[in-house]
Amino acid sequence: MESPLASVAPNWLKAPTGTERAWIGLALLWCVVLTLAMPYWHFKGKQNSTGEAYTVEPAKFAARVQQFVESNKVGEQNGVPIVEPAPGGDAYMQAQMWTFYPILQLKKGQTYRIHLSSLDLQHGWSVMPINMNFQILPGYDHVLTITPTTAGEFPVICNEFCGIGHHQMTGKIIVTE
Amino acid sequence: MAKQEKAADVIDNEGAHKGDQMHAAPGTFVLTLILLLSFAVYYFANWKALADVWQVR
Amino acid sequence: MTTMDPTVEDALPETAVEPKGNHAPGMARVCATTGLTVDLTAEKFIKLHAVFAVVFLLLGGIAALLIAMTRWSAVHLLPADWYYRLTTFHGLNMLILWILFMEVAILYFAATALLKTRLASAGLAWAGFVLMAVGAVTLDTMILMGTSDVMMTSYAPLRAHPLFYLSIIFVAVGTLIGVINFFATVYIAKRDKTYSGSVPLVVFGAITAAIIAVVTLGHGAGIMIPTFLWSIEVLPSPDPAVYRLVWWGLGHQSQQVNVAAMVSVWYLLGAITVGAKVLNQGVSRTAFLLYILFINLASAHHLLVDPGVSAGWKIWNTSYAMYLAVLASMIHGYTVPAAVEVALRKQGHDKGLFGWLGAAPWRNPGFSGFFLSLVVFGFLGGITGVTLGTEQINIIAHNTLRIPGHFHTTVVGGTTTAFMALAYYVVPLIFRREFPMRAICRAQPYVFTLGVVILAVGMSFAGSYGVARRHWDVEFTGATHAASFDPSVHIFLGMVGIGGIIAFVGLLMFVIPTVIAVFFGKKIEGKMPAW
Amino acid sequence: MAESTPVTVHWLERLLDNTWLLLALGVLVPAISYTLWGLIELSNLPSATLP
Repeated sequence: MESPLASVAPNWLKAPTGTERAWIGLALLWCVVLTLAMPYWHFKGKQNSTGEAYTVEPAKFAARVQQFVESNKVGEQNGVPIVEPAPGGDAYMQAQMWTFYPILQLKKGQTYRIHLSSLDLQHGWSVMPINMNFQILPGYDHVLTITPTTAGEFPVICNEFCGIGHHQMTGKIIVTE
Repeated sequence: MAKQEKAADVIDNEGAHKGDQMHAAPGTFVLTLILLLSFAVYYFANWKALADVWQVR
Repeated sequence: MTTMDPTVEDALPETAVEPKGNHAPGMARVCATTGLTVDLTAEKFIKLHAVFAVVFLLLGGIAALLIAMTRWSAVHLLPADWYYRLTTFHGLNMLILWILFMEVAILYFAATALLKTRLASAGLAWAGFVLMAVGAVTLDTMILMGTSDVMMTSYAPLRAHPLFYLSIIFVAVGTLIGVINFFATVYIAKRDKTYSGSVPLVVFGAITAAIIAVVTLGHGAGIMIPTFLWSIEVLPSPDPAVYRLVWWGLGHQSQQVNVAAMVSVWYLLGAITVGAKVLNQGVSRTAFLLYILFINLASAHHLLVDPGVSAGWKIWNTSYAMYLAVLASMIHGYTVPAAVEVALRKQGHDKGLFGWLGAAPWRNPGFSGFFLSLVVFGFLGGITGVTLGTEQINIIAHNTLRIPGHFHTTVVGGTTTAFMALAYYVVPLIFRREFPMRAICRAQPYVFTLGVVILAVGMSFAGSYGVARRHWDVEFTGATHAASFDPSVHIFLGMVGIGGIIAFVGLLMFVIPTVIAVFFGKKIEGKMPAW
Repeated sequence: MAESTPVTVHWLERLLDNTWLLLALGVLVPAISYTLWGLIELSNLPSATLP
């Protein structure tokens, strides 16, 4: 055996033996488990990030959000409209320094297509306290097909730095039984 | 000072019998098994935590 | 501690009285301790890069302490603007400047001393160094002047001062020139036949790091140049999704350079502290090959909950092509300690399963730093990294404090600790200065590692309750909608603060003796004193 | 590459000794798998239909 600081004469390639061989086998097996886990969850699991997205102009997205708010508004909280989309339908939330707009009111167990986009910088969409996190980019309509499985009031916080007011950027999702 | 001989030893032995004797590292093997076990526990605990959040596609 | 220092007994490949290789007369010396031939030009640049590296480590460390004191919710030291400013400063100084300067030093050492060759070009080395240094100083100045509070990532369309981007381009191009100089040195060593057969394993690891660095710096130039042109209003804003994709080819891959360099340093320190040998060249080198081919795909870790890229792209790339780079790390995680075990058993420490561990030279900071780096990187960094980088699991981790919790165990507990351990040999062997305060040096790896582990565990737990990274106020004071976390996060954020203080003390225990040794230390004429 | 090594050397050993081939592969694999594939997906996104 050579020092790792020494050059090596040719034909040094040898199959591993003993515990080294056993460990490589185990590690390889574990990598197979890791490799299969993600595709398995993609088809069988309920939580997946498929990245469904469309390009969108920020102004057009903002107009669509406004239309969505006007036709589905059910109330107001802290000056922000509460909007209840039809179960199974589309819902929109826009991120802008430093607010999320509007408040979404969803029904537990129903599935919604939530469209997320930003009018200015990149933002994070982090639902508390269940701690689900997604990225919001300006120019992209990020569609999450979400089924809330717990009821209550869920703050949304921004977890992507977006300027000095970043830590005051919050929104809300209300899930009713 | 034995340095000269030992260094020469290393060079002379190159190619002579490298790799063909098994090395025994049972302690390291146990340590790596502990690593694999901790890895599996942490990894599957995280899948479990993920399964508890809202459904999303 | 073993009474023998293997540095002078057993570890080294060869001894020479006269310099060996292709050096011009008078341009090389023989190291009295190791017998390696040291090229005097390379030595000068190793010193320059290492000194600058430690300066940026100290600057980044001071910022780290202030940030930790701000995230500790009970202290909440800095105002918001300075918190974000210093987070930008800390990230760039630690992840880019300290690491890249140190890595160029390691590349120059590995190529010249281990291949017994001269450095290919002093001119290139100067050009690279000056570009890096000018870029680094400008970068830090721009951040501290408050012109560029954009975080390390500077995600477009968030905009910084044009000089911010330009200085990053300078650092990247300067580093690339250093890497080119390294490859040229490897080339002339082969041409001049200064070594026979295959390059030493440590050089192979350095080649791996250099290859990854080429990919990294290519992506860096690819995104920073158009972003710079946007900042001076020549080009339109980069597309934010494209920016993220290409930027992470710089941001994540630069940390893969660290991994390859750190593993090489593990092999190196194993050899010079306990005389560890390569158990199987094929196994260790094939593991490095898996890094070369696949580790760079993991930049996808940052885009797992992004819009635009598909599930197929995410799953394939985040898995490093079926986890083959993870396999590589698991192989090194065995071969490195196994080489230490075999060497120590051969020296007679053969009792039971772990007798060799007990007999290891734990008072030698070169050894303890190396071994702690290995353990922290493997058990904390590796496990959390692979888990958080799982496509779906990333949903419950993205941009929370779990992410810095992970990379403080890889880049700090792993790479930085290993590079510090290396310095305990670089200073006596390259600068030929004796370390003062040796008791402090002996304790340093333990203190630093303890602090980093407390900090990282605190971050990880706080993050698992949803606490965001890069976020000034866990109380959301003044926000439109009230938000708060489970009260236990305050305990974990307290761990971040306390761990930060301990790690900072550990950092000073490294920087102060090193600086004193380099500038005022007792000159070493013959062999270095054993640790 | 093969000048100093006998032709019987295993292909993997020859690959591991070939710095320039490794450099090419190391650049190509991530450039295609991560960067190029990713850019193709981003540039092929349809634009949103906003009813």
